[in-house]
Amino acid sequence: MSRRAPAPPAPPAQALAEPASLEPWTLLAPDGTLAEGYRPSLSDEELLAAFRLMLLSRTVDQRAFSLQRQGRLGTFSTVEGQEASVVGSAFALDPARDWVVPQYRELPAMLRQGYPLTRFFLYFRGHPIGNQMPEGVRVLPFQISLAAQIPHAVGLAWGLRQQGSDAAVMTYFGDGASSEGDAHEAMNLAGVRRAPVVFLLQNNGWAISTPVAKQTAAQSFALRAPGYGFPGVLVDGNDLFAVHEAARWAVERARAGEGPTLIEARTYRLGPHNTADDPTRYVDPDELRARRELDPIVRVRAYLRARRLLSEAEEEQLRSQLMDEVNAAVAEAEAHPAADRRHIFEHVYADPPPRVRAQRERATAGEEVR
Amino acid sequence: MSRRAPAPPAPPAQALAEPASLEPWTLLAPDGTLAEGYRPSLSDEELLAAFRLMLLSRTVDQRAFSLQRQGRLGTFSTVEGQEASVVGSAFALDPARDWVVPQYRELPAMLRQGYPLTRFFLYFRGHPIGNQMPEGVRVLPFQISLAAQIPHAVGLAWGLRQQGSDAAVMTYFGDGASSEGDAHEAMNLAGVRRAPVVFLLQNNGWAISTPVAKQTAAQSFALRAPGYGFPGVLVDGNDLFAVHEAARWAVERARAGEGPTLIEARTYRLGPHNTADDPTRYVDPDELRARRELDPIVRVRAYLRARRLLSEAEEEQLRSQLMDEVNAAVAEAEAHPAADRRHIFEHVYADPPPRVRAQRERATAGEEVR
Amino acid sequence: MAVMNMVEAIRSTLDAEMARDERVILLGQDIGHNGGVFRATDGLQERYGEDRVVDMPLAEGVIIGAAVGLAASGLIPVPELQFLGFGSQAFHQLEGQVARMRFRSQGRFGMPMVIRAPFGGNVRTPELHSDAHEAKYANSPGLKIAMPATAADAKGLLTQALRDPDPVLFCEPLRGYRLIRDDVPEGEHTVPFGRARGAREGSDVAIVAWSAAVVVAEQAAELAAREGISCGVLDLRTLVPLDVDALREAAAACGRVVVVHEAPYTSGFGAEVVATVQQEAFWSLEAPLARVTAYDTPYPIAAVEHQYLPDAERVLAAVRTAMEA
Amino acid sequence: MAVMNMVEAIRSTLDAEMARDERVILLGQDIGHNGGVFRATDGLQERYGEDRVVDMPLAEGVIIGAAVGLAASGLIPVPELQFLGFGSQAFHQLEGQVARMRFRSQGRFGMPMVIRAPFGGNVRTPELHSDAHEAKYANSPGLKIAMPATAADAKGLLTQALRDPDPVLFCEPLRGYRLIRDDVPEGEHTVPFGRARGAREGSDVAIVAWSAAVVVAEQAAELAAREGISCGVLDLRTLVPLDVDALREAAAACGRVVVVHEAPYTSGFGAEVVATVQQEAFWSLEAPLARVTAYDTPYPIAAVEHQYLPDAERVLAAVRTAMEA
Ligand SMILES: Cc1ncc(C[n+]2csc(CCOP(=O)(O)OP(=O)(O)O)c2C)c(N)n1
Ligand SMILES: Cc1ncc(C[n+]2csc(CCOP(=O)(O)OP(=O)(O)O)c2C)c(N)n1
Ligand SMILES: [Mg+2]
Ligand SMILES: [Mg+2]
Repeated sequence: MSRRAPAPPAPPAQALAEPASLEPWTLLAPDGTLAEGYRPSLSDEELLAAFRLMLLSRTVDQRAFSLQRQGRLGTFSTVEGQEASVVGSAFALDPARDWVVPQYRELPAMLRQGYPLTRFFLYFRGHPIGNQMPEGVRVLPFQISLAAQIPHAVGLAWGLRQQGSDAAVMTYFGDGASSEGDAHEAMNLAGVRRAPVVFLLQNNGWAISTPVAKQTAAQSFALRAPGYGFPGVLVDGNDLFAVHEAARWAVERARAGEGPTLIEARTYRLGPHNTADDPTRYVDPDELRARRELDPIVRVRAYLRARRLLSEAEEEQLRSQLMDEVNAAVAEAEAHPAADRRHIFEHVYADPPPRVRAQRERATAGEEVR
Repeated sequence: MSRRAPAPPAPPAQALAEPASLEPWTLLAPDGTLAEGYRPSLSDEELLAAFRLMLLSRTVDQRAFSLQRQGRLGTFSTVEGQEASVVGSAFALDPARDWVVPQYRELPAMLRQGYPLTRFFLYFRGHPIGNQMPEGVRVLPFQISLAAQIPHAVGLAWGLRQQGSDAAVMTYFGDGASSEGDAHEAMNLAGVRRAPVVFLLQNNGWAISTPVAKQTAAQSFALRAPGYGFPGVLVDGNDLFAVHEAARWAVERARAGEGPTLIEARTYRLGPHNTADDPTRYVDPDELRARRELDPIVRVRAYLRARRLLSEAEEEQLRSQLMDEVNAAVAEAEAHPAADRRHIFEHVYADPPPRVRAQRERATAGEEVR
Repeated sequence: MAVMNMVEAIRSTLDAEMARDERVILLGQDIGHNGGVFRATDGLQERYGEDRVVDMPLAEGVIIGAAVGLAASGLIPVPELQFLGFGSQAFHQLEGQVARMRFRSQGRFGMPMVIRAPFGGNVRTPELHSDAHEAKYANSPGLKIAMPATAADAKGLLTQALRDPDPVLFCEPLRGYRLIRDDVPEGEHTVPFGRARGAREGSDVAIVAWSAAVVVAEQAAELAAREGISCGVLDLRTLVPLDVDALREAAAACGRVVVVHEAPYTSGFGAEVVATVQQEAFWSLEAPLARVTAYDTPYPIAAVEHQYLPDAERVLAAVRTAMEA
Repeated sequence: MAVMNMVEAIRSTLDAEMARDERVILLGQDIGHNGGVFRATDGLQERYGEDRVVDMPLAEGVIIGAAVGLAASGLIPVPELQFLGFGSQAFHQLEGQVARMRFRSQGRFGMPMVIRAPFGGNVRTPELHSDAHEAKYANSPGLKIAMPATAADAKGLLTQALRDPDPVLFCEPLRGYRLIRDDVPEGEHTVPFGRARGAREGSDVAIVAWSAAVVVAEQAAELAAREGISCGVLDLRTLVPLDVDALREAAAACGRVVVVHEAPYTSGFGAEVVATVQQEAFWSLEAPLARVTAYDTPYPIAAVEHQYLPDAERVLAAVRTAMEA
């Protein structure tokens, strides 16, 4: 306990390594202008299709919200505010070979892969068929258990590649889900196996009422990636172009066998967590107002107008088309035969064991199950 | 599907941010010389105590190994090769206030905190008392479930601080354990709560037979820290001084309320995983030979000799003292009354519920439990 | 006495115990500023501060795992699982750590802790939110399990749990949060563990249940009464410890027993009740013991959950079968 | 026929099925180069390459979770839990994902998968390595559970499991890896699920067991025979599906039933067996059904584990009690 070096040396801390940039990558400014020298990879047709999907998503949100309030739909979560993040990334995929592994807030990505909108309404009306992806639709079911889908995505990507495919898998999860052990275990495994997977972390500022500052002390989730041996990217999640280019780059890396990428799309949840949530309890109205100014749809619209790719009148027409599309899906879902007792027993096992069969028989015969 | 930008831009990837250094921090060269300008914080007395503990650990390993081979001890894991990492870090703690939360390969750290060596032998003879830390010994029990102790350490650190203590908690885990979800969840929480905890990750190259290259694609585990908002440090785990200075720095940060630190101590497991393991199945003998050259005890010895702090004769004497100490502990453990049926029922609940009580009564009365 | 619903009883109990013992600290997802997704902790953060009502990152494993360390530090943590179904994410911490720490450390580290966890069906929650997992925890020695069926018991058992030196899994019926309303004793009120509640007297068939299934049992007893069958209802209140005496007496009194629970049939806690009763009251039994439960299928989607869970009709059918035996 | 111990039977079955179906892929900790800590996969990586015998990072959650994705991709994953006890780290993936994916996706994503998991006591493993968790998984619909007690059944059930379109938890008794040796049919050999094996004929008491506890049951039957008590031994082989017919017949034949298992008593699978038997064979029973199990305490340290687990003496005592009833 005697002689002490006057100033014991401090070790070289890895955190001192400042990352290239902690500012989200932006290509499309809020006023609709492009970054200096940037030429979008999306063709005009694709861009219009992406915008259409963003609008469709917003239309579904609004329609579904009012249906929920009328008691015609169960609790669901809107995409509102995150359309650029979901659509921009989904447009980097080829639905004929690539996969989407969703959480529950990525409807437009699922639609682009071929999930029928009617099933969305069926699902949130409480019909199990709503979570059945038709054959050929490369999407895993909605995932309610947060982060549990991330290991699935890694296994899927690894398995596809091992069977000779050049498919990429894009998995979505939230800032909240990123705290689960599953997220870590999956990303670490993906690094080891160089699995062709893109981790699309939508940081929408909230996990229900928990702000991201209580979720992690990291400056960006993208900083997690070096700890798994692959690149992390921080993008402006309200910028369709930036999200798309980052996702494209990541998908190409995946296809080329270069392994996974983590993308933090920094966006904002403009609606409640779900229709059962009351965000006025915890969201600062000024903050919300400021965030509304950054609506990703507004931004793309400004660009489209400037480029004269879509006039106000054309958009009006598009909107009414979309509303018709949504209404048709709602009508179809509402006309669908209701789920019944048999849905409790079907698809539990390929071939139900005797006990389950007996339970089914008694239940459907109206008898008691013992 | 028409116009494409010839070269879509690549996003600024966070991985491109090269960390300050991916070379382990070293202060004591393998030949026993100190880094330019470095003056150890450990006093000579402390250094001798640390060396003594390193030697004690090695002595226990050897004695226990032979006892195991004679059937006088159960399966256990040696510390051999990792003495600098364990002892260097433990010496940064104040046993009167700080805590150790171990995995199972950190006996010398536990001893320094006051865990009686006899209990170690009792534990590995299969006596439950071996895992009971005496009152005042600030150590949680051995942890067999890998990484499960890491959340405990964070909760403990947080709880102590909340109750006004300035204690630091040092938790140990391996390169293998780092892959568990628990490691991630715990480090992330520690960042959020700025818990006074030091994550001492001993990367000894192996998780049983799994080399670290199959454990993670990260270049260093220290790179995980920025993803949790606190510093990570990579040190030469066979260098008592480097480990100690890094741990000291981290403990001081913890005490000062600056939050957690992750230290990767890069070392090497010189023995088998445990006494049931046959490393010749998977360890390259050349690699092992090269690693033996870097024995952390040899390195400190060289320094002590050069500084004339411990002569060969003195060390010889020390060794025989240590052997006596170990033999005494073994004898005491072997003289300890054997565990019996009552140990099955004690300390399950503070006050056993009637069913457990009935089971105990019947069991100890030699009757059947129904 | 004051009439309260279950969530009010829970909230006021937490409040009272936090005021009484500063060591009590709550942790969970959305429990602080938001007051919990079911408002069970509403207002408590305002009252006791952010250090005692802590919004946690979204990771059940570390919510439970940190609680182990908090308990070791001298506090009494009350981790909330937002839904019992997500306790599976923390199963290793619950069965492997919380339950065993006292034993592992040979008494050095007790784990005073209450794990609050809403569960149960017929409230149209999404998948995995309704699952009744109690049987899995009952096979995990070291834990106690409380499952109140009334607001009064919610208070009494929660108070008891918070003062228990061992970890208690405290399961709260979602459906009962607002629907279950009854007289709650004011002031100090504890209900000892391991004492079932005779919710209804009866002489023909004893219906055994816990949590929200008690309500179903009572409805069935009411229907049975109209048919002239007298059913007793025994509310177990805690599964561990189990009130073996009350089970024996109920079976002896009626000779016929029906167990009702929301978990799947196979290996549900109903099996334990049946096995215990036949052991203890074999010679009194006049009919096979019946279990009316959810099916051996995963908890289904909202549209059919009411057909999945036991209801009064199904319980009544089992009661009739027992009477015919 | 060839005499093999259980680990040899398992290894050769994996080998044969990997040769037969290239979709079969093994993943786990230390299973590749090292051939598994018990050598169950010894030589398989050499034969089938690193892509089909994959050493995984130390994380049970993602070993199981990745298997879900591998199955969705068209492969037949065989994840190994190094010990069943560490399945708790993956409990959310097992009960919440693997078990439910077919149901959740309404048939689109079946989960052909075999989760291999050694377990069981009396081999002086450290804490948590011996735990018998089968009851927790049996209450998780969507899974099947196989628990062979002989080398021949290990082959037959494993082959069956590997060809089953649904996920099978395949529990292997550590103690039996080398100690259990018997004649294993050569070539194609499958044992259908849900068919118990009459391990011994008897007329007084039926002893029901699975996995290594069958050996204990047989020893007890042997001891009982010396006292003139004739015990049958029924080896369940699979818990899900459960062979209810065989249980009914055994109970009907003997009127007395003793169940033996290594898991704790309360809410162990023995409760399910008792509850099922009394439901199915109530009128044939001449004595309370007894359960001889581990105690309601955590699995203890090595020095006393043999006193914790059921042994032939304890089973014999229960048999005698049943005879006296
Ligand atoms: C494992 C698990 N724990 C808790 C919940 C309850 N829960 C549902 S959504 C949610 C917040 C999710 O936040 P985030 O991951 O950021 O996704 P977001 O809703 O913002 O899209 C929580 C806690 C759950 N569904 N799964
Ligand atoms: C959760 C869990 N999974 C698996 C095991 C089995 N196991 C015991 S030690 C070990 C390797 C541990 O490696 P590491 O964490 O690097 O520690 P080291 O032994 O190298 O000190 C494994 C897989 C375990 N004990 N706990
Ligand atoms: Mg979010
Ligand atoms: Mg290691």
